[in-house]
Amino acid sequence: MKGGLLKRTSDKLELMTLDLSLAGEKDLLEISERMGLALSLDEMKFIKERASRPLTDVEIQTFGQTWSEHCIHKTFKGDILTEKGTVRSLFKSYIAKATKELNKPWCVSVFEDNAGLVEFDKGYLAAAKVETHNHPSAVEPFGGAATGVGGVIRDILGVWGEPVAVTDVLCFGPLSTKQEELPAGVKHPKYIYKGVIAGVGAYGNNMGIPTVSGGIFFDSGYTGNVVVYCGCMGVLPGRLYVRNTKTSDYAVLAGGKTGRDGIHGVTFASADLSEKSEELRSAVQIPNPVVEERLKRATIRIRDGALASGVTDLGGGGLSCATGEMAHRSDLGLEVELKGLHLKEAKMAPWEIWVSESQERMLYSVPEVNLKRVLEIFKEEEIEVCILGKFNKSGRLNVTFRGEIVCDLELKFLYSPPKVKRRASAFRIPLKECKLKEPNDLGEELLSLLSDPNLRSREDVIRTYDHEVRGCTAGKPLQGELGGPNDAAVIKPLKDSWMGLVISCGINPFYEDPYWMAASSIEEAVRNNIAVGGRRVAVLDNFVWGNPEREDRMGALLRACEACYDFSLALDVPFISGKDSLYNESPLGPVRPTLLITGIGIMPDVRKAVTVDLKKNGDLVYLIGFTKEEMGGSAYLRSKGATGGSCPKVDASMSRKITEVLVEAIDSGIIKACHDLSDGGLGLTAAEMAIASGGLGLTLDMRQVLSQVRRGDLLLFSESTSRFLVEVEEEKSEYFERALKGIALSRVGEVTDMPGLKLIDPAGTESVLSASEMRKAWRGY
Amino acid sequence: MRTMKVRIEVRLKAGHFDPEGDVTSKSLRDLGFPAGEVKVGKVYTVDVNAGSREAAEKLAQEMCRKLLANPTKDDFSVEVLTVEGRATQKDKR
Amino acid sequence: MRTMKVRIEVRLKAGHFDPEGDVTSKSLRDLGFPAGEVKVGKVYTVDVNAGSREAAEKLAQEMCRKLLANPTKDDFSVEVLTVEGRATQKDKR
Amino acid sequence: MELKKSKACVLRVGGTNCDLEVKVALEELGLKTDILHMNQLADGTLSNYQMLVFPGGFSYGDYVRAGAIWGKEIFTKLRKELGKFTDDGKLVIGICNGFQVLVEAGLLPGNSVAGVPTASLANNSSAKYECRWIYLRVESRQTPFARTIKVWDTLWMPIGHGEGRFILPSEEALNELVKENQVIFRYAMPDGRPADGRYPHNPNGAAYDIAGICNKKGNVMGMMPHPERAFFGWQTPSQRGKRKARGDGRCVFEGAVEYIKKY
Ligand SMILES: Nc1ncnc2c1ncn2[C@@H]1O[C@H](COP(=O)(O)OP(=O)(O)O)[C@@H](O)[C@H]1O
Ligand SMILES: [Mg+2]
Repeated sequence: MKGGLLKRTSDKLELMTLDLSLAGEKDLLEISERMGLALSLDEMKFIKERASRPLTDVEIQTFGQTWSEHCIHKTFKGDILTEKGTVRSLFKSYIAKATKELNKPWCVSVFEDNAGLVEFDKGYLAAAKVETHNHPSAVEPFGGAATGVGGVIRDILGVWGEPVAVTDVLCFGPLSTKQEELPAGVKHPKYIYKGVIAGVGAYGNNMGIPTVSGGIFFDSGYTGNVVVYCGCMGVLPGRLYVRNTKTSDYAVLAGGKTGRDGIHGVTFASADLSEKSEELRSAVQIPNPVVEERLKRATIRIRDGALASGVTDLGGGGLSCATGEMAHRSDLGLEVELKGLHLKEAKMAPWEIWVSESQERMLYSVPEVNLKRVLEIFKEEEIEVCILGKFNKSGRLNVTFRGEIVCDLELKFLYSPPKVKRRASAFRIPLKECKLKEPNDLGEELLSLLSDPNLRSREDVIRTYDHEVRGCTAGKPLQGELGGPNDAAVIKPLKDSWMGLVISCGINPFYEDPYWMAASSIEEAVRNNIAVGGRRVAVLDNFVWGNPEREDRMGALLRACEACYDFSLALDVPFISGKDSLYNESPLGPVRPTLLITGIGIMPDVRKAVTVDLKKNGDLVYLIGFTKEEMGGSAYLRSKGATGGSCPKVDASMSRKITEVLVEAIDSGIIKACHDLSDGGLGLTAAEMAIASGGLGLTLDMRQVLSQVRRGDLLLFSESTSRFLVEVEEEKSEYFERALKGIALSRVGEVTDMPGLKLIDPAGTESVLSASEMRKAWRGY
Repeated sequence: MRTMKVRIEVRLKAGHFDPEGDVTSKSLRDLGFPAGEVKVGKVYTVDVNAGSREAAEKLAQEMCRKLLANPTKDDFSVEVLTVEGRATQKDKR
Repeated sequence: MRTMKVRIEVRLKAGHFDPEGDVTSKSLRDLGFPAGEVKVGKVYTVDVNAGSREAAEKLAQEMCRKLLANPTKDDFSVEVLTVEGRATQKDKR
Repeated sequence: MELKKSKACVLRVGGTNCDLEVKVALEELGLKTDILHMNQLADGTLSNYQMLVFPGGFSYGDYVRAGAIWGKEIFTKLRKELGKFTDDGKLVIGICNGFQVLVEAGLLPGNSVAGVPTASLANNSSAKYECRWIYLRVESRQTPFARTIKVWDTLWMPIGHGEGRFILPSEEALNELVKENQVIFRYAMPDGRPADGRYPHNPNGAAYDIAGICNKKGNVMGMMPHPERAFFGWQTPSQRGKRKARGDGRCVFEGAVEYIKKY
């Protein structure tokens, strides 16, 4: 680097000043690299051109943090150059656009605050947010996953919500991976799996928030890049939702101490994983859920007393992002003195304090009249607190450390980064025919699918999560006396209302075409929600993708976003929040592109929630929906190691019709049990219903299934969307059939008192699987 | 091949904040003890089958790297114990 | 009065069932290690203010009785460490 | 004492997290309930209450041992007052972490806040946290908390803990506990027979399938299962129970309320 460029300017502080005007292109890149900024040359030049004086390291770090992919979502907001022209902002052109067009009056705050907010009941709002914590979990599985949960819980606290449920969707490499196949720096999937699950459980359990819903997937596309989605839902009285920071309000920081842990988490999250990440141990965050539990109490007390004018969590970027954001969103400025901060280590440089991502911290803006009371509350809850400074009208972020100025930036400049440009190639997948030999024993096939790593029971994980704490879990992850898998969790968050919050998810990373992958994920999230009785569903999108600077990854992302717009509109489900995690690359290549859709619905009476277990001998079993030969990416095909075929597509108008009548049927009480069809198709759904039921079973006559498909295995394992298997009382069947007029409906069998599943294949051959052998295959005992 | 006992100690690297140590320290002071900083770690006593003391030690280190410790946040130390339980060799990293 | 470091080890009494040790042993074998029985315990390194080595040791024992060990299931041992971290005295019970 | 004039106190510290559910349950039965942080307790505060609850959670992160740190804090700060409270025959219940706390404080199965535990809730024999619904067999009605139920009744409730394996230092100690009718709940098979150590019916490996015990006098009880999570019918995992008004855990609180009325 050129001499004179970097100077130590203070004799008291560890503070460096960089005169960017002296820096050439090479220097700029070197600065970005050495300071861990992850800024591109364009961005560095942009800063250089606009800075009228040498910048301190604190200031440059602030740019690095604020302009990171994690904090500002630059790819989603940037220009995408395609063959057909430029797309200006994926976010505005697809995700937010659908919501805007749907224009639902019950969407109270979308894409704005730390979490999406929708109306709930009796003046209460429901808040929802889902995050990813992939990079930290790859390096330190326990701490990474735990702090992922902790972080998303703080997002709910950051909209004044009382957290009521946690969700986790996890994708790992196959547990059977051979150690020798792993490049240096990539940890074995088993090690990651154990750590991540223990971490998720530990945080939720310790904080007393039930972990109620999620999913686990295994695929070699995740061996180098583990995917950890953590979600949190909360409720709050609408009238107490304040976001109105004013001049002269105090900026109050409360919670855990600030340390070197988690320095550069965001730039770390926005960079590829490599062997070097082992050394990035400062990016490791140590979870301390007990502090967050106290922080939660204090936050709710401050909310209930209407004592603060604003709140936000400290997540990516630490103080540097939270303070700027809070001031900027209210068009204010802020003066900060760092001296009073509680530190874990004595000798931290100002920039380290400023960008530290130490966990369990929240920032509040507090009017002077309430300051004393707020401090008392923190004291009672045994929380360390520091008055950082005061908001003002300056529009600047002014930071001093022991009186010396370390940062003085105009917020407008900080919050108008240069737009990034990304190129996207057109996405094409070669249409391949899928050739599969017809098996002779469907029962055998079903049993082997039941024990497939991607389909088998998750009981051994679910039971390590407390899903009952708070006493509000009306619909559980394992339902029925024998613990069958439920489609969605139902929470009853308010004491004086029967209204339930219905939480579901949809995720289909194995469908090769990103468009239909996204479409079916949205439809699945809705379908799962409806299956238990949910309605008025809002959705959250969480993209996990590879390096967006690569045209092919970008092309696929674009295609998935197109489907998000199309199907949000067509299925009438607005997006309310979401997040993207890009740059998931490892020496093994990019992550398998993965989109998680989380569905948040409501239901008027939790007592009417429908479950999967069969209820009464002699009831009729119907299949709702049409079965096509859609085997591409299906669990059955993958279990055979086969590829090709077309993946399931979504008929949106049919899907909407089905959900409408199904909700009505559930409300009128004629649906006794319901389970949606997803991975493993009709076969797996029927088997799971039998597994969940004590003393009862069902017959499934495949000859009755409405379909053009005639081959038994295809009929049984196709993953066509918009389908449900339901139990209906015989006396109500006429009424039911009338209600579903115009919808593909097949009466496929009935409930029997023989525990298990009787399959009748298209040729009329019967085979019987007992409940106990299916249970053994599915859950291992 | 003999069965040997190795003693493995895993603790947080210096510089990492130890929440458990912090809470324990406070509780000790509440009970009236003149206690300052507390750090908490784990000890494993593992029976291993190995040809020699050196081999046992190597195995134990490998166990730490693969399962018992995470190099990004933990330090570990290994000693091979004689049958009587006394230390004979020590290795730190 | 000086600040001294004491090292306290708390482990299950002999003969007590150690589920964590069992699971660890199994995981080690899964990973291909020739591991037999595993026992898991905790180590605390505590800074204490005491007039003498003996006093520090007494204090540490008292800490175990009052907080760190549960007599129904735990044994403990205490050593006073010099500033360099080397053992100088040992006490077992 | 008239129920309207009585009050229950649910105590909490950092990491406690089942306080609200217990309050909801008690107030549903007409007993006014305050949730108090240990920091909000002044001298004599306890005397305003007829019942004291140590709820579930992870007090102080369950560091050192589950319940140990809070247990010792009670010993140092609350010994006298709590001693008087129990001597007066007032009710104390510890649920899950609360049970661990009472054991660590020496209040169970012993009889005073001695600060030294005479039993232990060791880590589960599965070495995992376990959240599941289990069956309980009512073994004795020695405590008011079991007064509204019958011996050998079967109750269905959830547990959620990593350290719940109840053990005693000796066979004699166990015999003594049984002889004195202090064993209130045992883990059972769905048909009501004792689980006899069988996993997952006995979810943690507790000696003699012990899930809940009381002191000699019966006014202090600790249990690992969560009756407050099985208070309403809609909280149960089976559809059959959903629309009913009550879950099996309700009786534990009803027993307490009955006792307070007569106190
Ligand atoms: N890909 C996306 N799709 C939908 N909403 C998004 C997306 N990315 C960000 N958002 C929304 O933008 C807001 C800010 O997001 P984020 O930066 O994740 O907040 P935080 O810093 O609190 O984690 C949130 O409301 C979030 O839901
Ligand atoms: Mg946030």
